[in-house]
Amino acid sequence: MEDSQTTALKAKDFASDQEVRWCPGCGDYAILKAIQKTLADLEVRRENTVFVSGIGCSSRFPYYMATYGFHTIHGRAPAIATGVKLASPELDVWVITGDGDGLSIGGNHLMHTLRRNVDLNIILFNNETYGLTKGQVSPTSRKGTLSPTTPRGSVSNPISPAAVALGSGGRFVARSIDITQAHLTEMLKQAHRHRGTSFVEIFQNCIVFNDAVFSEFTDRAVAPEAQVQVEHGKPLLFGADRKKGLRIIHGAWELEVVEVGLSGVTEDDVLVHDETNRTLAMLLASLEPPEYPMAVGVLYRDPAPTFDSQVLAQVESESEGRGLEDLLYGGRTWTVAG
Amino acid sequence: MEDSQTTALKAKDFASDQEVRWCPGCGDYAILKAIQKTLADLEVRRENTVFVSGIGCSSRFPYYMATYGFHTIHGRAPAIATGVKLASPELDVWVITGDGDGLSIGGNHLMHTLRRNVDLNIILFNNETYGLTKGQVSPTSRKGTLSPTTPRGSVSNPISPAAVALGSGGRFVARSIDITQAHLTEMLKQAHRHRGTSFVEIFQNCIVFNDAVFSEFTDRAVAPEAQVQVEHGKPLLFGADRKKGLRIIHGAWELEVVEVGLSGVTEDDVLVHDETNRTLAMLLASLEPPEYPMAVGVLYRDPAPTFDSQVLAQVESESEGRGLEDLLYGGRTWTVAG
Amino acid sequence: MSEQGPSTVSRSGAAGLRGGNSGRSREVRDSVVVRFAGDSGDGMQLAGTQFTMETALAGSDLATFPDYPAEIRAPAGTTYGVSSFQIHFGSVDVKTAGDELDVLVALNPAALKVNVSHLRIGGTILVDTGAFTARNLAKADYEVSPLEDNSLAPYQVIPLDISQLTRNAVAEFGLSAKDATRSRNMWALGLMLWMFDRDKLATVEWLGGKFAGKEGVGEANIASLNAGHAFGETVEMPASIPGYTVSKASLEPGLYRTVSGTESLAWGLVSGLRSSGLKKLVFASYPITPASPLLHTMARMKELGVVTFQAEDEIAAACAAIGASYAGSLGVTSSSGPGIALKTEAIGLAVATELPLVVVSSQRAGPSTGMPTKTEQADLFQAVYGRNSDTPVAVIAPATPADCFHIAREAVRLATRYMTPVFLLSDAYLANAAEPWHVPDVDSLEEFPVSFRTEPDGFQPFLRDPETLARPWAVPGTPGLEHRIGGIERDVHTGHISYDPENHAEMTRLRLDKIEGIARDLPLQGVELGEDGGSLAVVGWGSTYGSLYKAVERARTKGLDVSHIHIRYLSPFPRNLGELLGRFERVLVPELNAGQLVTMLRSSYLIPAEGLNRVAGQPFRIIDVELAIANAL
Amino acid sequence: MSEQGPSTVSRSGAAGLRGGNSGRSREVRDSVVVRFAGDSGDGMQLAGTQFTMETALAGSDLATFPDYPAEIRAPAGTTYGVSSFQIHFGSVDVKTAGDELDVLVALNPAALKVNVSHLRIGGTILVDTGAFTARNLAKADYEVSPLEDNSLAPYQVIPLDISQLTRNAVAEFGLSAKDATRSRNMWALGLMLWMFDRDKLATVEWLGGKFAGKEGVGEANIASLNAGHAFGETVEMPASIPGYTVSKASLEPGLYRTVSGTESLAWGLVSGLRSSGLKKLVFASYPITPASPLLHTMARMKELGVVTFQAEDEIAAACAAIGASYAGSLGVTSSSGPGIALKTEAIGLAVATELPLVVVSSQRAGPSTGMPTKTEQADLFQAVYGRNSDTPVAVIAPATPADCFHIAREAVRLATRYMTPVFLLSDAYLANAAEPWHVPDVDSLEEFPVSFRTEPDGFQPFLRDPETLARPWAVPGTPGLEHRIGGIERDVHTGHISYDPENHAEMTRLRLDKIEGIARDLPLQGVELGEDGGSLAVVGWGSTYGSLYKAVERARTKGLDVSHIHIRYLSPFPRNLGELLGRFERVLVPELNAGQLVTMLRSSYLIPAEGLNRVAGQPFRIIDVELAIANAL
Ligand SMILES: Cc1ncc(C[n+]2csc(CCOP(=O)(O)OP(=O)(O)O)c2C)c(N)n1
Ligand SMILES: Cc1ncc(C[n+]2csc(CCOP(=O)(O)OP(=O)(O)O)c2C)c(N)n1
Ligand code: SF4
Ligand code: SF4
Ligand SMILES: [Mg+2]
Ligand SMILES: [Mg+2]
Repeated sequence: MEDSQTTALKAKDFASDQEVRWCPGCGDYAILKAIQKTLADLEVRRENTVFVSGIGCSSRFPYYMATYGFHTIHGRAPAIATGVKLASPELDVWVITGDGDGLSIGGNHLMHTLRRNVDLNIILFNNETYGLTKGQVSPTSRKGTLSPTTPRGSVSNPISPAAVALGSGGRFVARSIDITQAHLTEMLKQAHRHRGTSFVEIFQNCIVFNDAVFSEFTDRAVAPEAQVQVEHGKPLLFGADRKKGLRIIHGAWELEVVEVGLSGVTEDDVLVHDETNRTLAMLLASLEPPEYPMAVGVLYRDPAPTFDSQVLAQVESESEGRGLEDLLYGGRTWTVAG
Repeated sequence: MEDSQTTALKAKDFASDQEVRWCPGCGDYAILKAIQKTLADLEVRRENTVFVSGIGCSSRFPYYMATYGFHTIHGRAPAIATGVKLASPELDVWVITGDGDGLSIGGNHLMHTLRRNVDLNIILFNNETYGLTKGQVSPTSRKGTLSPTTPRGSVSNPISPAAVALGSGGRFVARSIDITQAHLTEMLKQAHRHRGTSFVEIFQNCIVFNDAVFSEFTDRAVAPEAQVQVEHGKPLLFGADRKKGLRIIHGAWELEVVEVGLSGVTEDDVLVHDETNRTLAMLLASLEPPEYPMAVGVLYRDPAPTFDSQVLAQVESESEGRGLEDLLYGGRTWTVAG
Repeated sequence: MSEQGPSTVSRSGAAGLRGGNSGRSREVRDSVVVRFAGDSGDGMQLAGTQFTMETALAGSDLATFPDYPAEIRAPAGTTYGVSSFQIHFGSVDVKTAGDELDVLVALNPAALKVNVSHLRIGGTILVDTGAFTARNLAKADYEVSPLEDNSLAPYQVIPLDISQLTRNAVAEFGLSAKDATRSRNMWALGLMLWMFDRDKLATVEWLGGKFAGKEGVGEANIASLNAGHAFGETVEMPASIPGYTVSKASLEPGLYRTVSGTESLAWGLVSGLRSSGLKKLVFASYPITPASPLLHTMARMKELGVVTFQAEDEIAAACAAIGASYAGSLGVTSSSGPGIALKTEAIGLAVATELPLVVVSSQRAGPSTGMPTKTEQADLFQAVYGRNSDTPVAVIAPATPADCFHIAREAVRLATRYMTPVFLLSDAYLANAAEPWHVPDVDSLEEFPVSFRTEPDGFQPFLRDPETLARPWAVPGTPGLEHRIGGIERDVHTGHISYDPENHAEMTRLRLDKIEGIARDLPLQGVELGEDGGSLAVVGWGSTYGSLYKAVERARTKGLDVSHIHIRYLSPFPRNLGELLGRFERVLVPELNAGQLVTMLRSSYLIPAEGLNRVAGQPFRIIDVELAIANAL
Repeated sequence: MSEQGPSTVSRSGAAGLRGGNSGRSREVRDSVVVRFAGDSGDGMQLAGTQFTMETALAGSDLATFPDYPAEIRAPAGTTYGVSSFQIHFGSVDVKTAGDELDVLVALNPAALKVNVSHLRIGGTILVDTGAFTARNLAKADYEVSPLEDNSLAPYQVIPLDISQLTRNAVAEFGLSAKDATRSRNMWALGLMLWMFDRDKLATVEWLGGKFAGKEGVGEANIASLNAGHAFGETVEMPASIPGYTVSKASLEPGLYRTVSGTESLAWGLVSGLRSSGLKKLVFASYPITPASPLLHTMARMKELGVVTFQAEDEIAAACAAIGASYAGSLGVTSSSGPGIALKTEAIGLAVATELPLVVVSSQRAGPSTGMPTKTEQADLFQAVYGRNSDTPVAVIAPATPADCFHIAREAVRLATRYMTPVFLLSDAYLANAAEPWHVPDVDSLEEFPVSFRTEPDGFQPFLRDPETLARPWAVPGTPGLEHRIGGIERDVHTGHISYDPENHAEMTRLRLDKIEGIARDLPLQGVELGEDGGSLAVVGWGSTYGSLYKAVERARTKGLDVSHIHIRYLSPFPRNLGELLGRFERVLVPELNAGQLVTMLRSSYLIPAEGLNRVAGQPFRIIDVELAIANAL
């Protein structure tokens, strides 16, 4: 066991004594590093931090953290984490899940946790596959994906984790990438700062079963052109020289990519990101290369009272009420004389 | 048993011999009537029609139909119906569910069925409560709802069935009301005509546990002002004299209610419904009285290949392939001589 | 009379006087079974509850059982819309709601049709002739009115136009005819209170409160109650129908109240919470018949440290309860058969991670959806064996509504002391049945304080208490105890992932030993009635207690050598059970299932125990068990 | 030698000649156990499979078992990254992969460390000294190289720089040193093929095909295979290491192939589909170890009428299979413990609505997530008792990989003939283990055609076949048979909702009788080995077959009076089982669980059966069972 902390902790102080056992080259390593750094930067206390996960390569995560950790069952982490919060709202609870764990078997718990707005940080590692069970298609796998269960190609349409989170009423929805450490760490901090369910989708490379599925927009070479980093109040500009931008097609409900400077387009024509607008967030979440850049950053943020705080408020507001005696001895009783 | 049909059937020919046992005054009666009429109008054959339901007052539905019917278990009807379609794609399969059955315990199956686009007609009776279990809150119950499980008021945000269906990638999403027979019947016909998952949300009054929750927009008196019946290619007009309309707030991603004629607003300013635009459909689904009218009609329709047809295409395309013998006798075998 | 048969006494003045001013005689009865039956809308549950209250106050022992229609609100007048409330009360100790009816109150033809077969020959029927209209008769599929043909000849019928009598009684309050007639349940109640010489003050008072504000309604109800009572009091009653006297039961002195199993179970959980010293109980559930009432009751106990959570499904409910226990609260989850089935994977996680969890299973008739409102005892296998792998849990079951309090406390004690899931098996009967309960002095109840691990030195998440084999409860938020647990097999000390074969073998053994070890912590199995050895033991569990006890009691009064043993601890069994059963020549195991406890007893002790199995969605009738006993001897 | 000990023969010319041109002698062996071990990346499974192929072609009986690391792709050189493939082959009939190794091929230090303890004293170790670098030794936590200290003294070590020898062999193909070294698994294989006098043509041919197109790679692999073989052939081998001769096994004539349990189970299902005459099999599942390979295999059988569906979870998978059966296809669902737990509610629906359903449960070590890649037999209770209410199903279990074919056919036959869910209990061992299989003539297999109901006259959904008690299978799309079914209790004939107590009692009885009645349709329980009565019966089920058979065989050669009985039908039991077991003085029930079958036998037949229980995630070692037998007698 790690000893109670005294001085400020470094990233390594959040690493457990357990050997990390993901495949060499797995994107999970980078995420582990980012989260450990985030906790150190946030100066949280190990004993007040809990990582709850489901089942999957990604869900092995808690074993590698020097905090409290609960590796539960497939798809149920959000439900278990909800119980943790109802018992101890003061704890800092993180849920680690994958595209299979969180969206296939666990989709319903994810949806209802978001709708209730339980104060959790849910981090979904999206590698578009079931890594732990050796590479079957997941709900985020694209149509046509070849896998052991789809030898002739998947025929199902994928769902977008961020879109599902928004559709379920999520009030903090962000996106980042395993290999962009700085951005990822920033997103994790913002998620931690937000009260209520914070949902972060991380594009994570499964080097063994799904290598390079995201290279289209993650490869260093194409990244600047293929990603738009959204920020509240800032124009939706991207490209190496930030000359590309997103513009509303007026009248319609769509976005188009424009080149600032070309055919009279000025920066003012470029749409400014409003993270409190769910419709815009939905549109951004649906953008896909090659036609559009992939949107990363805080797509949506609009805090509201959390489920746990409201539930416990009802409890406390009554806590000066009746005791067990009042319950048992009160009401319609009678006495049999001795 | 009903005898095989010879001549065209009337609505009553789709009624089974079982006594209908909903509470007197329940909105389910009207829906039953509408569906029986729809099937008669569509001239479908009883033996090719299957009703699959979960558990709930609404899910008692199949017992009252003279077709094939399967009253299954809570929340699982879409999964069972998917199996029916994989076995017999030629069958006409209807799924009957409720806001609890379809969105609480069954939310994940609903989501994945929609994403896969299985060729089913899913009819969700939304009464914002758990009728059969005597009135607890459901995922569609509004915040503050008092119920046996929320004696001090529900603290969870509700979800909108239509919004969930759209968020899950549904390709036909419509809405209607138990008491508007003509409109309801029309929606059911359109749903039947659509290939792929057709999702219809019906506002249904639970007279015993949730009476009049929808009266705000269903009461005859206010209906014209409180409902907008959307139709593809037609302006989004409503109101007794159809002088009210919905207009885009330019630049923003929002709608506003305008009065045609007032302050220079003309009919041309009123937005024309485009049922192929998911973003618009999402916005329409999110409109709520009193500020906005409730949108009913086909919010979204954009057909795509169905799951069952694609799966079976893969099977057929191979069916001239190897036989069992090839499998067993082929490959690496050897013979032990006698 | 239901149990001892009538015993008329001389119309002595004393008896006469006790009968009030009417000077009419009263027959003395040891115990009586009355059923109020009418349409769902007729307020039969209300009349029944009030009669129960007055009866309790009059010092009788009693047992009640309501019977609702399966449909939410079936059409008026139909047979499947009939609602009834049965009460069995007496001076002797009453253990069941009774096999046969002595008096049936039938407020419409359907109520008569559905219930008359349960009336004993010679029993009394009170009918509201005003409700025997052509329409209502048709709805109940009566060709001719049973009041006209001879079909009711075997019974004493009291045909009164209660509807009209009620309207007359409330005329002054100017209610509509419909509203006026509404209070006929009170008229019938009034007459029944007179018939059994019960007081009506508590009811009058209660009606006043209930309808306070509702202009005239309260008064009208009180007026018709009084009218019904007066009707009996005056000479208007046919002399052939005497009043009855049921003298006080000899209950031990103390404070009493009537409790349903649901109430006493809820209170037992909260009382257990207090005795454990834990601050909070997180009750996570998903509505399902017949388990929902417990969730509803808990939802009203927020001030006692109870947080309720209506989850999206049973899996989430079980998981939330587990998460709460992990974080140091008492996690409780509750459901019925199909919902429990969904929880089994999560319960396996609680067994693997060794966290406390109380699982309340309210059994109902199955398989699958089955008959949700009907009772059954067929989920014992599910509780004991219904998980993948060798996954032992503790299983206990209350015997009566009042017993739920104690057994719920036991569930809390065992779950927290042994860091294990505990199944509490209730059923549809226990959930709804009620009986008087001798309210305990809560402060005198045994405490079983829980101590969280706080000392970092030498802490290992799976280092066990040598006595209980329980691992330490180390709660998130405790400095220095940061650790990881999970469903993958854990090292026997550190809890780290371990695929070591011998470690797995040892952990499997420890999990089994821990649960078996609980037996040392349980009371020895006693005998409810009869000797602790002999020709025949009738062995039961759960809500069949009353029927079995009474059946054995009757058999013994007939001189048969039979004992009643009722098992509350089903896994592990009390440590003396095998030896106790071994002292009987034959063992008969009546169960409301196809034979589950009997199977467990046979494999555990290799005794030729025989089952008496009834799977009809109803409690045993005493007589059925009595016959089985007679046949066995 | 693993089983009979060595028996050297005079270096007769004949034997010498059989040894090929080298003129070296060969020792004769009845059976040998070889394990190829190396890093996950070293292609040990591949080498093993090829060795198996050549061995099969050489006419030996054999059994193989692969052992993968739990982690997806563990870091190279680590002990938990070691992958191995064990083969046991011989002239005598081979029933297990063998307790002890005769020969261990260790391509790196970690492989040696993990496996050496399984080598018998005096056994042979082939090590690639080229891989015993400081770095690799460190990764395997070796202070000093085991090749330098005396730790390997008890064994015959063949230390060869296989890496270098391989690079030399493939120099001509101009591969990078890294790529060149890759084919050292083929070099080792070549040497092993020589050592046991196996041919290498099939492998050469296969390599040609496999790497067709891949410039040079195929040739390189073939070259190093030949080099390894030649190395043995020539005098380069230390004389202390002779070649061996393992003469042909006397297998009955016919066409053979090696099959894993997964393959033969898949083929059995498809063969059953054909024998049933049904058009389509809908296989709905959700990935889970160790059940996924079956799903993958079925996904490649589309042309045989198989539709596979990867559902969103196990519940949806079970439900989709039920929906498919309802619509007239054969619904099959497959999973492992935790996933099966999730299916139990749906299976209850299939029991209630009486629809055919095959549930394949591939058992793994639990509870909860447990040890997913390790084998166990602890889900028998779950299959037999693991549902709410009295919800009987049929439960059967294959004994060997090849047996899966027949048992899968039985699952289809029983499910369709009796309109019931059938559990087929496989496990992690069966799923991966392989053995030679005498391929049957598919046309000669028994047919059990299904007939759908089509005649409307007199049709009632629950009117049963008097013989089987099965209800008619009336498929949507059939005119005139429109009807409704569901999970609420059904009228015994019409299937309409019925809350009638006696109807429920009758339906409960019928559901039980139907399943019990299956016993009439099952083969009588036979004895695998030994007399059908006597001092001791060793009774097992499932994948322990080989160890139990061999243990009994050995005990009998020692003159002990013991028989082996292996139960394939676990619910219902064969009708003569009780009487058969009754003829033995003692009954020993070895299981890879804490005692499940033994509990069922005790309750069913009241016999003092005793368990031999090992829960370590591994198959029984023959010796363990042998000792238990000795102790029991
Ligand atoms: C109830 C249950 N069903 C199935 C499994 C098998 N299983 C383990 S992880 C997994 C999918 C993991 O995919 P994902 O969540 O994307 O995690 P990844 O491995 O890709 O990080 C599955 C199907 C299980 N452990 N439990
Ligand atoms: C597994 C399971 N959990 C819970 C229940 C109890 N139950 C039956 S219906 C229902 C909710 C029904 O609500 P809804 O789908 O809205 O139907 P409604 O009655 O309102 O039409 C519940 C919780 C059940 N039958 N099965
Ligand atoms: S399988 Fe993929 S996701 Fe899993 S550890 Fe390996 S690389 Fe990472
Ligand atoms: S409870 Fe509500 S939904 Fe159910 S039948 Fe009655 S009125 Fe209809
Ligand atoms: Mg994944
Ligand atoms: Mg509802």
